[in-house]
Amino acid sequence: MTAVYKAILNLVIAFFFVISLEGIARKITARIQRRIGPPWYQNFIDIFKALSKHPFSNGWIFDFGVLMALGGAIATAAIIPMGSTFWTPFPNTDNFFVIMYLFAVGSLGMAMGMVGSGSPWSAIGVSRALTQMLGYELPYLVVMSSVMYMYKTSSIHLLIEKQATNGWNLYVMPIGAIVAFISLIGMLGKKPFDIAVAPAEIASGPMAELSGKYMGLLQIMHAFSIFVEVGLFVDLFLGGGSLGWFLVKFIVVWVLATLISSVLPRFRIEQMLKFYWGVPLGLAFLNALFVLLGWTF
Amino acid sequence: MFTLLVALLIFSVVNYFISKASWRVGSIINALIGSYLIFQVFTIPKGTEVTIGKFLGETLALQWTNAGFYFSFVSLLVIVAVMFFAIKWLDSQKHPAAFNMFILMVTAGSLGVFMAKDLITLYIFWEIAVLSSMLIIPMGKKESRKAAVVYAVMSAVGTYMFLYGAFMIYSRYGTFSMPEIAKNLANDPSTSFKVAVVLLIAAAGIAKSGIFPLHTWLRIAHGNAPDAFSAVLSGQLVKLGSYVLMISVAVFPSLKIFANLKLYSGVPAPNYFLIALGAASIIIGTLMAIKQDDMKMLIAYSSVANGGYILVGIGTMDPLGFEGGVLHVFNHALAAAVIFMAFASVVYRTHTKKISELGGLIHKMPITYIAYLFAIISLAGIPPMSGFISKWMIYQALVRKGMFITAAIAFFGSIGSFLYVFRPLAGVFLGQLPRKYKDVKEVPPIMWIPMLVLVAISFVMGVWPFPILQPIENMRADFGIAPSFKIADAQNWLVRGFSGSWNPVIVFNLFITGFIVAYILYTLFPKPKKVDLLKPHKEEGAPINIYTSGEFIYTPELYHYNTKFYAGFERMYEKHPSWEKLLYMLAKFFHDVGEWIHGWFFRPSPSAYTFWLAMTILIIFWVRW
Amino acid sequence: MMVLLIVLPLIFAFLAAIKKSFSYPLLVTSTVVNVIIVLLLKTSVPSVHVLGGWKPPFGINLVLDDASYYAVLIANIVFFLVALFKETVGKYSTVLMVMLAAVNGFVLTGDLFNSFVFLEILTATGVILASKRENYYNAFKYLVLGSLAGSMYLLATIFTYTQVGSLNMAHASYFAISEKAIVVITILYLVGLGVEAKLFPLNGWVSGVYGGNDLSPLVMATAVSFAALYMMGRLFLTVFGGYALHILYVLALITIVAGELAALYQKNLLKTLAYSSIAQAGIVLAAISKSTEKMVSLAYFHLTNDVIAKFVLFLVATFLVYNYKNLNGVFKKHKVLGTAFTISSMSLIGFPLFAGFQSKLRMLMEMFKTSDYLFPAVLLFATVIELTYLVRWNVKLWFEDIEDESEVKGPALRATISIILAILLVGIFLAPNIILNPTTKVAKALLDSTSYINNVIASSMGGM
Amino acid sequence: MRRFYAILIAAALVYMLISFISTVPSYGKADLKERVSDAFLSKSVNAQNTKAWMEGKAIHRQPAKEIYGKKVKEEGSANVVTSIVVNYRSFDTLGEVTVLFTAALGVGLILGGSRRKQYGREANFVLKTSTGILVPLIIMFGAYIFVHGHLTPGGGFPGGTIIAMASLLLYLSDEKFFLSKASTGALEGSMGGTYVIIGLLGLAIGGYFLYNFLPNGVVGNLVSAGIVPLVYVAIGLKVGAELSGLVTDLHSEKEG
Amino acid sequence: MVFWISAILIGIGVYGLLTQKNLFKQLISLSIIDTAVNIFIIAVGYVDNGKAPIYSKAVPKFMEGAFVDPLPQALVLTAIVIGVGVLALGASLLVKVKEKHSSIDVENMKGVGE
Repeated sequence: MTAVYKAILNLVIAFFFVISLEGIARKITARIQRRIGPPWYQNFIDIFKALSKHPFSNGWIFDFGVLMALGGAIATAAIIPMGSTFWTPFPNTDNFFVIMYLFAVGSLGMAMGMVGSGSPWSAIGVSRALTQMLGYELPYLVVMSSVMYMYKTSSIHLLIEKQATNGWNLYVMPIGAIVAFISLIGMLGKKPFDIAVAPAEIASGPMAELSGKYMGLLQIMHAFSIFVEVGLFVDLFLGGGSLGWFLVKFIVVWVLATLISSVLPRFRIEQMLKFYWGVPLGLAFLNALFVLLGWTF
Repeated sequence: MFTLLVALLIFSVVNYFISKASWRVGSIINALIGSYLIFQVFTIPKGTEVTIGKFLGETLALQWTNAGFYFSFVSLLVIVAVMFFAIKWLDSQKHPAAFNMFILMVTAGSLGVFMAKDLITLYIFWEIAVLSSMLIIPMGKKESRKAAVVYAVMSAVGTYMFLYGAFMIYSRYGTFSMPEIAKNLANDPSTSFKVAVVLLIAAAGIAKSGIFPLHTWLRIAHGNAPDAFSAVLSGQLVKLGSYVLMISVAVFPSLKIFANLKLYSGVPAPNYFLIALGAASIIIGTLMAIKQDDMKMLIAYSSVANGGYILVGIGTMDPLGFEGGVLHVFNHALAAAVIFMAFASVVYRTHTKKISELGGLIHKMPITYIAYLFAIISLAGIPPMSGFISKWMIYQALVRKGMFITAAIAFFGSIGSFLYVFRPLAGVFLGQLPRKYKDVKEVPPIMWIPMLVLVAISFVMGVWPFPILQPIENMRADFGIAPSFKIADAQNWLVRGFSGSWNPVIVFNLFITGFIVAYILYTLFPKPKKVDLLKPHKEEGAPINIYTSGEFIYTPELYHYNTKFYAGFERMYEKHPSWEKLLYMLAKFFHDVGEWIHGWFFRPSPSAYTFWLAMTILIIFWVRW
Repeated sequence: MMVLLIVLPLIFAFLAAIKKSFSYPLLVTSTVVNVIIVLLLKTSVPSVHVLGGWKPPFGINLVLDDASYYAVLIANIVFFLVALFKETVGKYSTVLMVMLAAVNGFVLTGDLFNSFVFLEILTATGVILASKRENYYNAFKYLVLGSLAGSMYLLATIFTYTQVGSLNMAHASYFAISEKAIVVITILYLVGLGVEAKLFPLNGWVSGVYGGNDLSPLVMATAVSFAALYMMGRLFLTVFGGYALHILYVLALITIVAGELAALYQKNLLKTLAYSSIAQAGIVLAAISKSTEKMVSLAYFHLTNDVIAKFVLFLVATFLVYNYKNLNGVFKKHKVLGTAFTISSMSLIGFPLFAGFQSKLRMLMEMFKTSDYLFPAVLLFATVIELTYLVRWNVKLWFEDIEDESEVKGPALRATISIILAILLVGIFLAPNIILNPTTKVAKALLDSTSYINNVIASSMGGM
Repeated sequence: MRRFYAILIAAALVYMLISFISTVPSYGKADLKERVSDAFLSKSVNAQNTKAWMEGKAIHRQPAKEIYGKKVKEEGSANVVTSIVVNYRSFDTLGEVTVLFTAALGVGLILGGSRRKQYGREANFVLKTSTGILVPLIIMFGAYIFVHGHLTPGGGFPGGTIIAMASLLLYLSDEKFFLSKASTGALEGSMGGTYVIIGLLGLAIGGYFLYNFLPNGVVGNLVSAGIVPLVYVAIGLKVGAELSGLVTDLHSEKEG
Repeated sequence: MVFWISAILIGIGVYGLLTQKNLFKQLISLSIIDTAVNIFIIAVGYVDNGKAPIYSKAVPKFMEGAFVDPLPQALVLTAIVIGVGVLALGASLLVKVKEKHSSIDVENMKGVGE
């Protein structure tokens, strides 16, 4: 039963913590751009406002897609270990690939629901999002393969434990960590890689048709996604840590990503692919080679 | 067993005449026979051996093994589903009687292949399956004629290489029986012979399961075959190839045979070669599938990619990789069958298979859509469908072996599969319904029930995979691939890998929980108003209320985004080299040589004949060998 | 008795010359009678008929042993079947009778010069048949090549005579011909017989003759082809005891590849089949050239399968080609013919369930046993190409959309015979021994020159 | 260039044939003892032992003996070539006749004419007149040749050919002249039939096809050599009819 | 010497077949080859000082070496007739070829596509 409580805690933290962080990120971006920016709790306000409005539904698949997206994100967020074995809700199932693919359920649901809305903007946005996935996942997964190969496990909490004795992966395989971080920015859909959303270009892409509670639910889903993505990075490369340290590291990664993204312009879709399949992928393989040869710190 | 096969073959001819009278009766009988066969495969005790007779002084025999059972079961699932599907679907076909006959022959041939104990029996039934399927393919549209030829030729290339290999084995060991060959090969000192033989045997599998470089027939054959038969082709016949590939690496224990030829992390060099081919197929299949506008060809290319997965998995000869590869046979069979049946339903109603001509069919064919959706979830390897399990296993194996490049290609194929399965989803089912399809109806239950049944099986096996994993475990034990290691741990509800495990039930529960939580949240908040996407179809001149930068939409089909869905990505490899063209060039080359021979030796005047006669005499006289 | 096989058709042919309108009934009678005689002859194998009572090396003798019996059997049955098609035979019944006599004589004769005479009759009748349907130029080409080959054959015969001192095959077989002379003789025989046996590159005539009308392929691709290939075996195995077989082997392999490739290119159905027939002859010759009992037996087994299949294919194809302008989808109108065609072509390719499978597979196996890896490779390569064009044709004829809307009345006889033969092909797959047993005897007879000689010698001691 | 290569090839062939010739006994040095011919010449085939002869041990050397004017049991024609053609190797001749028959048949089938071709050219007086005189003589001469085939050079084939000359002459001299196909066909068919029937009679009487069942008589007499003259007469008529038919075919055209 | 003549004649015939564009000339070349072979056959049977193998009052007696080999002569008789038959067939075919293809010159023939 404790697993369930832990999972619920996961979700609660994911919700409040990440949405706050998103507000903070808006603030940071504003400051960089010499604006004052909204207060840090602005995102809570936005979500609750959205949830309370009367929405429009574009058919049952639209509803179903949103549910699937949120459901998938919730399921994934519930598995993520928060920095240590103790804060791992399901130690038998925290397999990296399970998480990655469970995570895809949310993406697929969202993509399906949004295309189901019948708006061409959404379809274009989804096609971009999927293409982008092809870009960032590849270097990320290669780096992750080398991590898992090195520690002979794909269980996240075991990886955290190994790092506790071996040192953070950030130090053990710095190249891999950097590649993973670059992929993380793509995963988060932050600035150089916000091609799928591209508000000025394709009217926020997938979100074009969202109204009222749908928007709200998807924002929540987005929060959970961020939790999963950044949380995984912290677990895998920054050695996790106790719950507090986990959150601190989380903030650091998040702020760093925000800082980077707030100064960069947007890639075009094929530029993004060429970028990811160029240096990061090459470095990822280099990293894998180092791991194979045992050239780790 | 043999009587069963013979009875099937004979009955297939009988059924032709029954079907001539009433093809619907024939197809119902077919479906019933198929269902009976499914039960039948469970009743045959493992290890049963039947001698067929003597051929060329060698005993031909059938043997019921775990592998045979597994493959037969999977095949029958697909075939029977298609048989039920065909009961209604056939009324869109010109040759229903012949279809009924040949599909039964395909069944008999395939079962024979899985039952065969020796290579010759395997070859015989293999050819029966090829022949009968080859005769079904050209029943499709115009292009399908060419498809049948390409299919036959590619298949023959593989098959005859297989035959050559089989006879090479025979000339050395004097036996065709697979267990004995396995024993002999393991003790054979000549490495080059073993490599040659194993690769020759594998060639049949390569051709049949659409592995690079013999993959090109899948596009044209699967894309143009009669729609429901594409399901059998992709779901079942291609698996014959996987079976042969499995024979060439597992039944002939490659780890033992090539013990001195280990290339990298315990994978023998020939296996590595096969894995490389599999990886190439994944890349080609994925990239080509992404850019297809023809939905059947798209899935055909996906079959290439998935064939690659199976080969990569089996080729590693790692317990997880092997089991993943074999399980992927099941997953891909079901998923591809359902997808093709869904497409067949779409074509049945709309008479087109071009994604760019379709759209919004979810409003008209929701059940087909659901079937398709779950099938692609399985195909893309997303939990909780069973497709995930096999992919997980293959990844585990690749990562554990440190085969990073292969792993990267597998990842690429997996993410690429999201792209290509989404393309028909968005283009055909979602989005805006073209006006000409406004009166399209859902297909009748006899067509959608088989799809849903297959999807349900795949789903159940995704949540509780142990029933399907058990036969594979048995197989693995038969082949001696780390038999003590238990992957499917039904007691603890765990699927184990060497590096971590996971609990499919928990994953499913989480999934459901997430969904329920989301649903609760959904119901908590205000009810939505409906935007009727079909409004312009119902009332003349009524707009739909969706966001289009400030304009009302009266012509929804123009706002349906499905042409060049991944234009940005497709543009990157527009000018890719085409293997298919290369093969056509080869064919053209032979054709040209034929023309040359014809022009030089056969067409000309008596003078030329005299010339050749004189030259022959002179050459014989002076060369005389 | 056996001489009647030659003489009866001949006398019928002469009678037909007296009263033209009797020629067709006479053809039917003579073929029927011949088939009956052949069946009756079964008991008198082996036997030798000494013509005019002049003992062997001096006079001419006919030899009926297992090999020639089998060849005669096939040839006569083929002629009987052809004779049933009154319309196809047309004015050519007398020619067919002469040809039947010539085939029988060619097969049975034990005399080299006599075989030359019959070869020439075969060529001449072949030319006449080929000229049907105004196919004159192709017939002329065949005439030139045929008589050129005849000259070579005659030269070879004379060389043999100068060496051996007689024209008798048994004597030639017995006689130890000097190394230098046998080279000459075999080269000339190879070229001379190679034309009829469709050895590349001497087979330029085949496509024009087989592809030019509706009668000549039926006879030439089956009975005559069989006789020529029988003679190939007789000469090179029995008489010259395995000399020059390696040359034959190489040429045969080239023949296979060349024939298949040319067939692949061909767009005319009859010519495609003609080239396919070349390739099959190549396979048979290659197998014969291995000169082991098994291989030779399989060669004739394969040849039998090929003859049956080709007969059906040509039977159907000639009907189609000369009745429809466009062949697309014609089998939709002629299902039975189509089925027979498909079965035969599948047999030719060597799919299981059909006779060709038995012969091809056994051949492969036998080759591997003797560790010859080249021939199987060539054979399999050829099969792939063969499959390409045969499947292409099958698909075209069955499945393409019909363009020629006219419909010719169902040819009941043609359909019956072709389907019966097609079923026979399936039957041979199931019970290959019905053909294999005789062909094994054929191989034994061909390879055992001692008993051949002894038979002939024994005949000179008196008695038929 | 083509001619050059042709010369090259022809020269190579000639070279090859000449090198082949070295295997043949040189010209004029043929040794008949080693050949079957000796037995034919001495008319002693029946006396030979096949096995021994083949082995080359026995009686290769035939004893000298008087033949002309004697009764020879085995064979009775004075012309040994004829004895070979029509008796020892009569079966070849049957084939030969068949070839000619086939050729005539084929020419008829191929040309398919049924009406005299009109050249519109009147033959001159000399030709017309001399034809009238020569035709009977020619026919008689032809008949003489084939009747005496077993005694003198010549025989059925030359005789028949000479007879055909007569019809050719008639064709040349007269635009209207036309031999009916039925008649030539009937003659050639019946004569061919006769040949075969003679052979079959031999089969019936002696047990061998073309068995010489008539007495041989004295070598050199007109009535001798058993069936040989009969066969030669049949052949002569047949060849005459065939070649005449051939001439007819070449001089005829299709109706209409 | 006679052998040489026949060999050369064969060469001439082959040369004719190879170079002549006129089909009738090819037929004639064929005939030359035939003749050459016949000459060869006859020559093979020649015996120095041998007589024609016909018994007559002048040569009533069989003696060794008295006659030339009669068998080749008999064979030649057959071969000649066969040659005649082939020639006749060929000629009649050429008549028809000329009718159908409007020429018997290989290069000018019409409708001989395939």
